[in-house]
Amino acid sequence: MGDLIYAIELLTTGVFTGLMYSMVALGFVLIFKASSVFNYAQGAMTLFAALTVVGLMPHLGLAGSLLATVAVMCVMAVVAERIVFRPLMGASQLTIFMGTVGFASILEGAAQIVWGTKPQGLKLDIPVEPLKFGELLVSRQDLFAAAVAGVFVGALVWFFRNTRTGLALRAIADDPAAAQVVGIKLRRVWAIAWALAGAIAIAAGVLWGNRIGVHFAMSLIALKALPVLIIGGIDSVAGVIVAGMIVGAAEALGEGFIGTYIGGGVQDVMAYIVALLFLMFRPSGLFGQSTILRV
Amino acid sequence: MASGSAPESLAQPAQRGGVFLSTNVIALGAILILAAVAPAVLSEYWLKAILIPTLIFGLAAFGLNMVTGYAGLISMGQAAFMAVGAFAAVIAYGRFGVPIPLALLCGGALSALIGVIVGTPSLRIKGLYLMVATLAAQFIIIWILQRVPWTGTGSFATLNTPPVRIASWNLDTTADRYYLVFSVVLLLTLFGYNLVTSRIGRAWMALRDHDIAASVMGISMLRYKLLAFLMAAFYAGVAGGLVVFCWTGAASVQEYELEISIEILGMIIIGGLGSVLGSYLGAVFILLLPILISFAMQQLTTLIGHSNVSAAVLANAEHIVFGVLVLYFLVKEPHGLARLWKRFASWLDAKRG
Amino acid sequence: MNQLEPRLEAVGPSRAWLAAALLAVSAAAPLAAIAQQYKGEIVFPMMVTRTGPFATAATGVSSAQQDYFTLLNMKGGVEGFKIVWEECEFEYKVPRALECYERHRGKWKIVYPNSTPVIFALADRVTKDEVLAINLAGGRADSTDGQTFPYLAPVVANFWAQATSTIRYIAQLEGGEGKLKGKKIAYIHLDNDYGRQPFPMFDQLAKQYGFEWKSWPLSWPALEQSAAWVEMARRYRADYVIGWLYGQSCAVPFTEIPKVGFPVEKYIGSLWCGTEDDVVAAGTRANGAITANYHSVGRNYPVIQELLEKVHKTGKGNLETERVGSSSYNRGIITAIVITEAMRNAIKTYGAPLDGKKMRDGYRMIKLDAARLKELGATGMMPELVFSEKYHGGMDAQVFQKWDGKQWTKISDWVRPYDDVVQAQIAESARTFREQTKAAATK
Amino acid sequence: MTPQVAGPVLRATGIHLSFGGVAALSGVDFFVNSGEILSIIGPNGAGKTSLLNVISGVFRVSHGEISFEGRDLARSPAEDLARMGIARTFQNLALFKGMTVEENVLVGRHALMSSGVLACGAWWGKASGEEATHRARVAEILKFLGLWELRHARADTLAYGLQKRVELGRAMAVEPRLLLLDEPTAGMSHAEKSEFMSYVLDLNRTRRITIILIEHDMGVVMKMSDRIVVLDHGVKIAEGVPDEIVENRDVIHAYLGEQ
Repeated sequence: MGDLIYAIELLTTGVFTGLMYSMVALGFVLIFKASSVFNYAQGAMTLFAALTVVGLMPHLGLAGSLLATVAVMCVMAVVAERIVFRPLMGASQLTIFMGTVGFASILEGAAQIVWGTKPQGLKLDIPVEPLKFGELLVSRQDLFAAAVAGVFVGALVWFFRNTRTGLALRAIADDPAAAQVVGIKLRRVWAIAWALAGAIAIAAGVLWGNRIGVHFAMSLIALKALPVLIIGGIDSVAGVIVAGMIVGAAEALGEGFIGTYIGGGVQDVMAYIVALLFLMFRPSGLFGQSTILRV
Repeated sequence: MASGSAPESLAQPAQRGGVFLSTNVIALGAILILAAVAPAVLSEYWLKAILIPTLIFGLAAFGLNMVTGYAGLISMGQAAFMAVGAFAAVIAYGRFGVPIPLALLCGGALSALIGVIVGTPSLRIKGLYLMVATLAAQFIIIWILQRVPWTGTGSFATLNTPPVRIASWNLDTTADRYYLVFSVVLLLTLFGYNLVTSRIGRAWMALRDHDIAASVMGISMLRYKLLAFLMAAFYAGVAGGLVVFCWTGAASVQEYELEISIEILGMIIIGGLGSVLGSYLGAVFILLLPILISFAMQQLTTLIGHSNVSAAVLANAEHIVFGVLVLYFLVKEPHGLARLWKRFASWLDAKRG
Repeated sequence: MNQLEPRLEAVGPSRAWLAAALLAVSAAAPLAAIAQQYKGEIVFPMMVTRTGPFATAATGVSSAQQDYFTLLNMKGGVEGFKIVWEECEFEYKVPRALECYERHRGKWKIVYPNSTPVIFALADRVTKDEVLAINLAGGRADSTDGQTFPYLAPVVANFWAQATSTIRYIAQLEGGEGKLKGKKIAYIHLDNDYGRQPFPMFDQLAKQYGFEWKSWPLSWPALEQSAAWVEMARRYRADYVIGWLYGQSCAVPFTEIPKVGFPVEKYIGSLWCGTEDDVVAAGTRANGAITANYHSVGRNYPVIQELLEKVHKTGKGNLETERVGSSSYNRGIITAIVITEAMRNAIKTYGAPLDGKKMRDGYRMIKLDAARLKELGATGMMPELVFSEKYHGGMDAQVFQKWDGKQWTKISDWVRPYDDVVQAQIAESARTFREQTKAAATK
Repeated sequence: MTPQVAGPVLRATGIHLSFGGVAALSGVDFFVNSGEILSIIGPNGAGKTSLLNVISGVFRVSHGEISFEGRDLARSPAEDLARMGIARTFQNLALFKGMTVEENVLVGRHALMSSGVLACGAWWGKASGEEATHRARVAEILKFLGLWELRHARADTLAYGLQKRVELGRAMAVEPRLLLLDEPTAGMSHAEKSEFMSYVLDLNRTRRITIILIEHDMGVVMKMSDRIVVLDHGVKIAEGVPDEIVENRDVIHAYLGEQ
């Protein structure tokens, strides 16, 4: 097959994969926007959500279990706010980060106790055969995932622009103290942010579950989201999507064209290399707000 | 020991007058004596499974504390630097017959060099961005270590160290290895303690607290930020070498994955940012707590009997207990165990004197 | 931060006490646990992984061993000695494994971590402490040479045997080694000791039979393989893909294979992707998946039946009954058989109590030939295993199996490795190992 | 202390500073005579702090020349400032919050100390000796400012006025020949102000330290300044001894215009 088709195929595969990363990254962005904290537990939340969905499916069916899981994640959000944020309010960023590490450990333990360590299949009934455009193959699964990601981002952008909570979140991100003065309830908003992050964890969990199955290692997917954050700009919802596609594309093309010459496996680091380049030349990411020095 | 503003308020007899020994001095003395006689009184298990790893990771944590705790630059690549040190050291010793002390230095030096490179973004970026930059370094370093055909053993990815010996000293007993670890750690801890209490440590803290004011005082961001990364990486590198020679006897990238970096970061956060003592307390906490918990669980199982309780549930419960304890201590003392100890010591001093 | 506070808070030592107490306890606990003594019994410490990414398969293996021990104990134990096992959870992490090893120091009979990284990390210690560390179908391939590695053993189908037997299987599918000429074999693998050991075998055989091969390394967790698959299938146009993955990465290919339109029957997984749990995650997409295995799965072997009858029916089972006969379960049983045979030999020769060295010798006396397997009711479930001082096992055939959506079914006979190639490599590798250690020792 | 150089120690000519098109300073010329106190006044946003920032190398001039004791200042980075003998305080407190009072002041000695990593770590001869001498000097400063009792207190635990004083001490520790003070008494009570200014005067009179002072309190300015420079919208509108300035129409207009 011609190099062009090959490149295009890599590109499409990559971009779609990248959108899946974006889904996970969105969770980070939300928490970060709300509390400028890096939530290490996002991966564990994804695992937790996916396991819950799969666990409940036999009893409630997909739709039912999704709804139930939303409820579960909301409870988790409140718990997170209570045991991580409220007690650590005002502590240093690093301390709160460590708090989320502890929380992740709790989630992973709980998830495995409740649902067991057995890997599960989570199959949305979408035909596996790819669509054929001439020589070019495009996976229906990926198309679907991309669509979901798109919807979520659209919804989130809208949420931040037009809802009171969304605006509150932005206000808090800008200046927590001031936000409190104007009577925004930090706790409530944080809980909401976590709940939203939970919802995203569900979506990401289901999509990834459909792709690679539901299994403990799922919590590791989160790591791939970090480069996406940097490239997109840690506080930009829209940026995350574009960044996701960039990362995905870079991975695929890197693997396909560079990897061949240095013995493959480039895919694993490509994301981070791209992220580093951005940090060097555009530290605030594609859409992030750059901070101005003040004396 | 160094004069100057002492971390965790080490000996301050002058203030109290007379020959009053502050709790810290007593504790320090006790620890040193115990550590020195440990092999005589403690079992293999204690040396191999508890003391040696705790000392080694404490050292790595102290290194990280210099860059993150003192200079205020988050780094998530400490494990990768350990890996560099581990491979460099074992290759220097195993393949080129470099004597162990020098091999350890080689490990530290190479790692330090890479540390400087990894540190360069810190001149432009801070906080989470720096965190991810160092995270990227973690992955890229490990990846390179995997890719470069290190081993003379063809298809293996792990490098086993040849029998460990320094000149005519054959380190075949655990005690020998413990003493090597202990002396290296003691040496580097003293060195680091002096460093962080000297003008250099002050320069780091100044940059951390107000970089512009610091530079107006004549502190070069370039030099001191990179120096912080260099020292952190050096300590990690030496620690990595110790891992190979005195603990696992093999260098393999799988032992230096990201989660180890996060554990080391956890050590200094739990133990206390910008505190020498905290680095080691944190290592104790992060390394020994899971073991302690698993012991408790083991006792529980033998108590209830294997059949009555699902071993799986217990194994997973360990995660929950660990997470809860981490949160508990963070909430109780956000400034870390070192601060906790300081309170305790001064409370005791007040009681005694 | 490292300063004295303006005024030291005199009160609030309670927290400090708590911290001190915690540290003290964490210090004291280990001693307490070592204390227990068992009389007239064989204390058998086990390293287990019941949590984390590898828990499921590992759990199957360890619980199956415990089932088998239970069965023997019901029948009066090994030569009259009951087996009492103690678990030590190590979460598949090397540091935790080392801690476990030290925690049960002096009590080990045979160390079976079921983890190649741990075997590499333990190599020095077990050799010094004279305790045999085994890793069925894993560990160091060259530890088949019992003289160079007196305290390591792959027991069955070492990595080089696995690799070559897989190539022989492909040759069979193609209709003879001659047909391999010009064929393209893509090798997608985890980039670690496990995934790399086949390299020299593929090189050698590629030279012999004129096929070409290429490596696609992946770093753990290897959950993202799409680009690699596009490349292998659409550009390299591989005739076969051999996959040496582990854990969840085993399920990923079955998402990618249909995407790139690669025939699933041309993808052959290693035996470490050969358990049920490795494919269920892929759901129906994994139907038709082919992997190797070093044993046969299922329940229709006397020993498994006996376990069902005596252990599970009586509620003494150590894991869910539906998993009995699964691949990981049978692996556990085979492990248990090997271990208990070693115990039996050791007791017969030296008498109780057992220690690492006696067990090692017992292991070297193992003679699981057709007759013995028949007695044990394991005929056809596992290959015959006969060990010696020189030979620690590993030169074994593989069977190949297909996943039908519910279970694995054998689709081949036992496929031998290319013994000469493997032997040569073992000799060569063992020699370099000896030289290196000797060279350094004299430096 | 420092030998008094005749004539201007610092001379600035045609200083332009602009952020992305917006001019903060345009064509400012002025000079400071050795040993005098020069006040820079002007309405908010006049560019006073910007001027201090370009002198201290925090901002880089767009163009223009600044020379201190004949050495080019405009193009030298902030890091060289201390070694040149210039120290400054900041408008908003810029203490090292995590460090003790003593350490804060010790940082001021940084440029005067020279022992490197190995020396500091190994703590051999030079490093320890150096540390001791400089600690002694810092002790003097702390006692002079009446901070000795608080030396072990964390800087951020002190009252505002004290923190300002620590910042002054940190600047003193540099042993500067030129001291830049950016609204040092802002937000102080009247008592605190006069106390603080007595320290400043003392520095100027007894230690002959040249001082550039930015100050809003006209009373203070008139009492202390030898000369005054008035800025408005980044342009120098007046310069002279206090009596001239109070007469100056533009100045009055600028201030009235502001109110």
